[in-house]
Amino acid sequence: MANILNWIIFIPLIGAAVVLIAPAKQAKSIAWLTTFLVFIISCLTFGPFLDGSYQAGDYGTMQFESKLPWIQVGGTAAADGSRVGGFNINWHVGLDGLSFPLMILTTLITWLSAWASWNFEHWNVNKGPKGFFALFLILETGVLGTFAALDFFLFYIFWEVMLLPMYFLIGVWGGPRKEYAAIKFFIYTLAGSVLMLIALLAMYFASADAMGGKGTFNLIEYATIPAITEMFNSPTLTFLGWNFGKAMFVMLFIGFMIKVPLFPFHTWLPDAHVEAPTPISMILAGVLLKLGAYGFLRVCYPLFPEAGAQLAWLVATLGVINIIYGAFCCLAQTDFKRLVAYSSISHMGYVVLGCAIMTDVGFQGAMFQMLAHGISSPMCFFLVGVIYDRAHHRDLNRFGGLWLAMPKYGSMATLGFFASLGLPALCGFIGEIWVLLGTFNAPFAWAKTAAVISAFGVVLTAGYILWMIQRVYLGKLREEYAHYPDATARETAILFPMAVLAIFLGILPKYTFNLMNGTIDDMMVFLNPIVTKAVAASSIVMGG
Amino acid sequence: MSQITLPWVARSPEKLASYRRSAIVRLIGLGLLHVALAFAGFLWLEPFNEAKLADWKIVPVLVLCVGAGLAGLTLIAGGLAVATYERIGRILKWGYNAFAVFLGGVLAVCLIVWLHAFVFELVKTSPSGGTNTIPVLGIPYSLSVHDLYKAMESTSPGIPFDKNVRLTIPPLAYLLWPLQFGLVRDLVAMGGIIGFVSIIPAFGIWWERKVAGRIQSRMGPMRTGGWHGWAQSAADGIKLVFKEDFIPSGGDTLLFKLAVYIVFIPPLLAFIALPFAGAWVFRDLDVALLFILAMLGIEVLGVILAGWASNNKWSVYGAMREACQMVSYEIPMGMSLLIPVMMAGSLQLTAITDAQGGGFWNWFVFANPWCFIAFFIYYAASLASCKRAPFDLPESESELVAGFLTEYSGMRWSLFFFGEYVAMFVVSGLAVILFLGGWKSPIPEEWVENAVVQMGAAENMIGTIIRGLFKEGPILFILKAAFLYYVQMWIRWTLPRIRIDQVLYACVQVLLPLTMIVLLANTLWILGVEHLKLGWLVTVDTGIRWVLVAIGVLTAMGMIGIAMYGYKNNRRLVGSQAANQLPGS
Amino acid sequence: MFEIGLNHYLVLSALVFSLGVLCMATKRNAIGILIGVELVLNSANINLVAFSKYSAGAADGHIFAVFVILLAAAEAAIAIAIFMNFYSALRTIDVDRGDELRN
Amino acid sequence: MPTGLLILADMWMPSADDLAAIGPLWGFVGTLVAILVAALAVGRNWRVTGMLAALGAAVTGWMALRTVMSPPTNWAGLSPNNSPMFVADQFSAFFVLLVSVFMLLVIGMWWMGQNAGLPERLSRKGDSVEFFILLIGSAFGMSMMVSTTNLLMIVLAVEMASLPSYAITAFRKQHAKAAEAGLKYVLFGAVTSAIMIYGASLLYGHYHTLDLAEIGRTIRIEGAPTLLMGVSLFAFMVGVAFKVSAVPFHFWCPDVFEGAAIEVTTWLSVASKAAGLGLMLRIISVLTFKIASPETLNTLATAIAVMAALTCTVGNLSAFRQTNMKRLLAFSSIAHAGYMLMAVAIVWMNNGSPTEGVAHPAFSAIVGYISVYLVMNLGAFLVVAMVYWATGSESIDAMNGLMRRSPLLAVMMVVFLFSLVGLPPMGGFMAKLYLLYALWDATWYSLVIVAVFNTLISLYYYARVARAMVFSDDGQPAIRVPMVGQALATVCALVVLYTGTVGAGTLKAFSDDRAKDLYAVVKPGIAVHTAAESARPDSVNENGTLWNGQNSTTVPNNDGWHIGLAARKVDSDRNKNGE
Amino acid sequence: MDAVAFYIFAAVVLASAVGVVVSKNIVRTAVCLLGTLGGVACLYFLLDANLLAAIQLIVYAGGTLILIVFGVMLTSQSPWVGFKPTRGQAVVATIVALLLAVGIITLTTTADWRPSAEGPLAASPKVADVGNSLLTTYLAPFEVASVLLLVVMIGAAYLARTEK
Repeated sequence: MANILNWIIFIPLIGAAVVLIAPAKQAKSIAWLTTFLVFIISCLTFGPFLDGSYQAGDYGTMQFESKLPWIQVGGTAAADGSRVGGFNINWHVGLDGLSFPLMILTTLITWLSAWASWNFEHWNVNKGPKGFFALFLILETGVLGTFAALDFFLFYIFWEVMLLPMYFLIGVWGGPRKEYAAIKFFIYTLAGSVLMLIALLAMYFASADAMGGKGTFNLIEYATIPAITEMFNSPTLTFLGWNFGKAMFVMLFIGFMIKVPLFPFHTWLPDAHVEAPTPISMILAGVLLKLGAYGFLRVCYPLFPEAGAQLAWLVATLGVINIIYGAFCCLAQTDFKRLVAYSSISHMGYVVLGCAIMTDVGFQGAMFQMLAHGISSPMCFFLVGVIYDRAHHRDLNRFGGLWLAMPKYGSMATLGFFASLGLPALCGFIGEIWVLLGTFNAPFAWAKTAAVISAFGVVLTAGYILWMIQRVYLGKLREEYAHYPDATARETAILFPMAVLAIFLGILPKYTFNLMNGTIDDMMVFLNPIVTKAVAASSIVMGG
Repeated sequence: MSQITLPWVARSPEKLASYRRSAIVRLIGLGLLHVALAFAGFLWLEPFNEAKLADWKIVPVLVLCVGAGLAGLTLIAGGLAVATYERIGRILKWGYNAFAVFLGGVLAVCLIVWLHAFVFELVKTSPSGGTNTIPVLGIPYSLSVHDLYKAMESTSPGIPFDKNVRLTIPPLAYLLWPLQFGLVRDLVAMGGIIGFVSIIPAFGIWWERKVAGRIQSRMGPMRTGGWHGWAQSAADGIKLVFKEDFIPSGGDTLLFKLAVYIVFIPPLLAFIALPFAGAWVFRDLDVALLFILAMLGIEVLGVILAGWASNNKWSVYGAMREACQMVSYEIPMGMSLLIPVMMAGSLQLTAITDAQGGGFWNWFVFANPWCFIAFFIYYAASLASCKRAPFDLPESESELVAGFLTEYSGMRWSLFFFGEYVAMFVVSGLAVILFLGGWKSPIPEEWVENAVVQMGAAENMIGTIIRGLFKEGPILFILKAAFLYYVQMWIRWTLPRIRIDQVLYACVQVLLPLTMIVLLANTLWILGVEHLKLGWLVTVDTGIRWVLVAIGVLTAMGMIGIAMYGYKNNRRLVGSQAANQLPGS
Repeated sequence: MFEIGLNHYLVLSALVFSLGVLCMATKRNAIGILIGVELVLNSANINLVAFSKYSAGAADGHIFAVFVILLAAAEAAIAIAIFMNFYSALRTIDVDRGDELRN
Repeated sequence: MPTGLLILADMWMPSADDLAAIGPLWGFVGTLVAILVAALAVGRNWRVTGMLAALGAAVTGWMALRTVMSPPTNWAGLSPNNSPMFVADQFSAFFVLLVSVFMLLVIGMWWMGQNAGLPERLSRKGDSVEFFILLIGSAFGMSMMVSTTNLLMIVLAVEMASLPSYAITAFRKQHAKAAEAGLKYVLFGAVTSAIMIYGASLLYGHYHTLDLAEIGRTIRIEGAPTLLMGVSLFAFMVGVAFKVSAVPFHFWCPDVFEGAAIEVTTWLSVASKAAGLGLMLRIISVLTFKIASPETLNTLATAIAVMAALTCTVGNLSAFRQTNMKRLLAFSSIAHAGYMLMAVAIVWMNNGSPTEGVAHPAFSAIVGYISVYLVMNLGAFLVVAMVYWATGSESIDAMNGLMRRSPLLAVMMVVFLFSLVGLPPMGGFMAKLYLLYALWDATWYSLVIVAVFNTLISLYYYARVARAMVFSDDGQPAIRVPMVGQALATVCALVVLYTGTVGAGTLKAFSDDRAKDLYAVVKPGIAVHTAAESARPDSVNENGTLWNGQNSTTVPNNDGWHIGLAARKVDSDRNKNGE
Repeated sequence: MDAVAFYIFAAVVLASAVGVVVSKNIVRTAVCLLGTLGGVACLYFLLDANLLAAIQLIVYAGGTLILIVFGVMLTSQSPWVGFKPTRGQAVVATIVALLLAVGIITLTTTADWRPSAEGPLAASPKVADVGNSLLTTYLAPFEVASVLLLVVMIGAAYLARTEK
């Protein structure tokens, strides 16, 4: 555990234990300290990423890598200690351009939302803070572990570890329909992970076949060892009568798309957001949704590029539907939080679209959009939370002119929502435009159509955000809100880092792109030929 | 006899006399007709003619000659009996001393022994002729009448039969011929068993009443029949046959009727496996002991059903008590019976008896102290399983009216008693076979054999009789069994009835542990004496055996002494004085 | 027809078995069902003994049958005791009346 | 005087080594006797009885553990002929260990229950003698179920396990539900065991032996069993399916679980199923070992697989509507039996060529699963029991607000419940993963999918319990729970968490070690009789060519367990002469 | 002769088994069972299984059956312990049982039962054989059965005991 990454993953768990032991009054301070500590430590890992030294031109080069044997049993032992015909499961974590930015995002957002839950007593008096903060910290461990895991099995475990804390956090400390929301979230997510479990086994067995019985769960090896990639993408290998690669891709995709969430499986999200307490909504929108998209980038596309290329039309379609559908839903909302939730759906659509086209611009756009959304949406949720703390309702139509009553808060809110809108010079813009440009230039026949349709999403977004701002912050101040105090120091302090980042990302996106470009370029080395081939094949079909 | 009133007998003596006259005439007439028919058959079929023996004649000879002749003689005898029944009664009365009757019975049994042995040996050892078939039925057989005749003429070896007496009665061959078929032999044996079994309860009930009378200082039945009420059972039987058959309403009629048979048939079936002597057994089963126990066990079901079907509280109580009692006592009973089984190494009753030959000191009851105890356990348990006093809870009159018998009357009622008395004989017989040397004589067999040879009667009928009386045979068995039968009555009329909880306590808390201890101890004892041959134990064993034998001898002598004393001083007993004052005594 | 062989016993056993199953299926009385079980056990025993005589030719079948009888007795003892408990609790042994545990 | 006993005295007797080989079984019988003697000596003292039973279970467990930890040995015998009555190998020792450890835990639970002072508790303290006689009797039966390959012994063992179970189900005499549960249990049990015996009789008719190994050998030579034999085999398995409560022989399970006292329910939920599965595995492994064409028994394997899938699905779906915790857990246990049965089905399929020294994946999966299941199910029942003792209610409403009323219990219960679902990082997930791995290994993808989707649907009802504990608080007062109970539950939860995280490899290694031995009893290669005279091999089986001994120290063409038995030829000859 | 006996006993067995099924009164059912048990015992005699026949009578007819009848009587208030399956149920059950019977008969009578080489009668075991087997080959089941009976006895006694 000497590795700093391991500490980052497990400090929250230790913090959770301390929270449980310590007196209830200290829980929130401990949680704050722990998350802050994790954030600070995670900032220490900037080193190799800032100076670009992590780019070795080879996909799978990891920083802060830590590999320990975990479940290595069964079968017979090979010379290197791995098992032939048994299990090879390792504790294998590491950071690269895909996971690092998201991890930093996670530690930051978690810290901020831990701080945001300081008015715990305010939103639920009866239920002890110990449980809340312990679960909160366990959740952080789960998220960090998932981002850092390089062993698919470990990935799966951490993926599932997030489930229970989230279930209870929504279910206990949520709103009026918390139980419904919690179980809905739980079952949707578990359904996805069940498919992932099947894929996990299938891939393990396929890799074992490829490696002469020495199966592996290593995500990097899956993508880089030729024997395994051949096996995974072989046109002849089948699974239950389908092409193996396609079947795996689809199963994993469904598993991840539930988390994103993509169109048919998105319904849990508004419920969960509406019912969850503010800090949980922040985490959910800011971090948890990214896990699905991270799964696409980490697992689906590097491992099954051919299936990805062949099914790109489907993924892109879903992404476009998400963008447009989410935006339309937003237009129809009267619940402030629900609106923000649907806007998340819409924004995550860009991420999916960016992934679908499988070009470097698309991936970069998707990653950037994830980060941008990871900053803007917690900010939005917190803003909603702030006003909810005061008004105890979220009905858009009952607000009005809040800016007048709360100028500091109003400014922050405008900034946050504009970032979400995708106003140039704010973070949202870069991600969206990158994805749209990438899509427009993508080699697929349908790409331009998709780009054009998606561009309408931007318009719709602008529409609903502006309408919302107009309804809530502008206009005549209503009597009942006149006496509302402005944002407190704590609230300001929470909003401030996000506001700064939103501007920073919007103005100097280069530094952010630098963090991830190396890895995406490495990935493109083997993705590009496959995409080209797939496009060629499909155009032949289309031509013929 | 005159006291008996039959329903169809007119009240007036005149009518009675006329009925009697017409009966005599008809019987004798019919009898003569049959005899004439038989004679005609003889003339036609010529069965005496040695040269004209033929298989095809079997059926006509059996029907016409033998059947018609015997039927005619029987009818004539019946007619004569009706004509002279008063005289017969006087003749029987003349035999004031029972000994003569008894001796006659014994002689008859000896004769039956001889005949039995003869027939079966003959069939067994006869030379097999050609394969013939019965014309119509198509059943194959090996022995023709002629073969049989030849075999009889040359007298088969091993049969105690005087060679000088030539068999000159060929019809006997016709008569014996069917016996080569197993079915026929079985039927004959069954006839014998059923006959014997019907005698047991009739005799037993009379005897029980006499014993009860003597023990309670009264005479017992004295009126019906001449001598000591000998016809009492027959009279009771006739009475019961004609009594109204009462079936309670609300009960289960079918089961009410069925219960009787479930009680009454199994003890009868026990005789299938109960040997009277070496060859005197219907089926020499290798699991005879278990079979008999099973038959005794099934009886319970009938009792329960009887109680149930009577739709009467007392009946159900009685049945439940009975079931509890009999089922519980089966366990110590069965376990104590295991001890002789262990000694003999077989469940076959003939084999167990064969292991006890050579003098009464070889009887299993004296074999070792455990066997001695086991005998008494068995005897006590068998009393309970026959629901005899002191275990006659199921029918304890003072509490339950008559228990499961309450609603029964007439013939059904009597069949229950029939079953009970037969079962009494069966358990006594089992005790005799397992513990008291069965049909073996108390004195060593060589002694009898030597005596017969010295008398020069080795080959003739006298020798047969002596052997049958003193060496081995059904008579010895029946005598021994009758003694135990008598002891059962003795106990019944001596001991008071105990309570149901005491009954069950005695079984579960006393007899059962005791039997277990005895079983275990006996096993170890035999192991020590016979297998390991521990010197000290062998010595102890021999010593104890002689002590036990001495106890046995002293007991026997004491009983004989008491009986003699009683016989001699019967006039001095209170009961006799009382009896003398009774009318009709 | 007059030569009795294995098949005769097997047919008989099959019939008894079916009757036992029928009994178990149609009786609503717990003891009735138990009696059906006894029929099935008897059919199994007929099989065992017949096989022992006609095909297998060893004591195994007999021994098995002995144990089956023993088991039937043990089972009946426990079953009757439980029925009596049930009866004293619910005043019936109609299995359809035991529906307290239905959900 | 020729006495019967003399013949007996010269008969074959089991040697001391033979008797020692079935040591754990003696443990149970000895405990039984000790409790009876103690009851006679000191009267009906529930503490003495409980201590004795615990001691007996511990000793038995220790003896089983010694076998489990010793190098693989295989013993089969206790009979002078070639028909071993008992089998003692790693396989059986593992299950005996399981049963005895579980019994120890159940005794702990019972102890707490006795102290709880609830009016409707298991029994009066004075009845503990009967209770333990019955409990140990069923434990003995369950141990025997996995320690034999003889049809007669199997039937006896199943009855030995069942009959006392019927009695302890109806043990609460004043309790109408208990009586009803006992009634249903005994009726279902009697019917299935009758059908089982009928099946056994037909098997005997065709194969002329009661020895399953012999039957397996015949199948190897003759090939596929006929339709009738297949049906008979299935009928025979019905009794076992009843023990594992496989659909459609599961109807007893929820009623019995609800009606029986909670200690008894706990006991039946794991031990009975474990033994049933062990027996099923034993039958299958012995019958299908080295069968020339594995397809011959495919129909039966498919039948078991279908049964497993049904069991799983029906169990999970039926659990949805339950409001009684015990009933809910009963259906959950049916579902879990279904998961394990899936692995049984693939043992049947995967018989082609067991590799020497490599664990059978399916069996390994079952071992792992059942080990974890034991702990998590005990834990769940323990929490339900403690709530029951405190409130007198077993309904799901009694759990309401447990998070506030007894946070520790609630947290433990959450761990157990989600372990039962099969969520990481709980041991239940690892167990299920190994199971799925085995299913996949056997290429039964359909079973994998069934299992996985059952996991998904099972989530709902387990989460309902969690919901009751955490979300819905109806203001019931806080409960006091015994320290021992808290400790026991904590230990169980820690074990569950340990096996799900750090100890996952240990769990797998443990299972693999146990699973190496599945075919030992039919493999002459490592079959060594413990008896000293086993060095004199003189009975060579004509079928010995089927297995060429890999181990040079054993005699080739020698049919396994006959080695040691043949040495008693002298005895059996004398025996023959004695007839 | 044997054939006649077989047919008689088989008829008894079947008739009483049918009686068991059709009789509406549970006590009569039990009595019919006696017929079956007795008939089967007779068949055992025919099959040279004397010991088994005796055990069947002594344990089954004399013990188990009485227990059952006891149970019947102790668990009924009225003398008519009836049962009433609906007509539909009865018909369905009968059809199923008929199919079962036909199926089993077809399968068993056409199966190859591999008669033993020594011929049928040569090998039928005697009482001593059975006894020897019980104490040698089947010593283990014998002992196990004793434990079983002990446990069952205690259990049944406990359950049947009235609560004080």
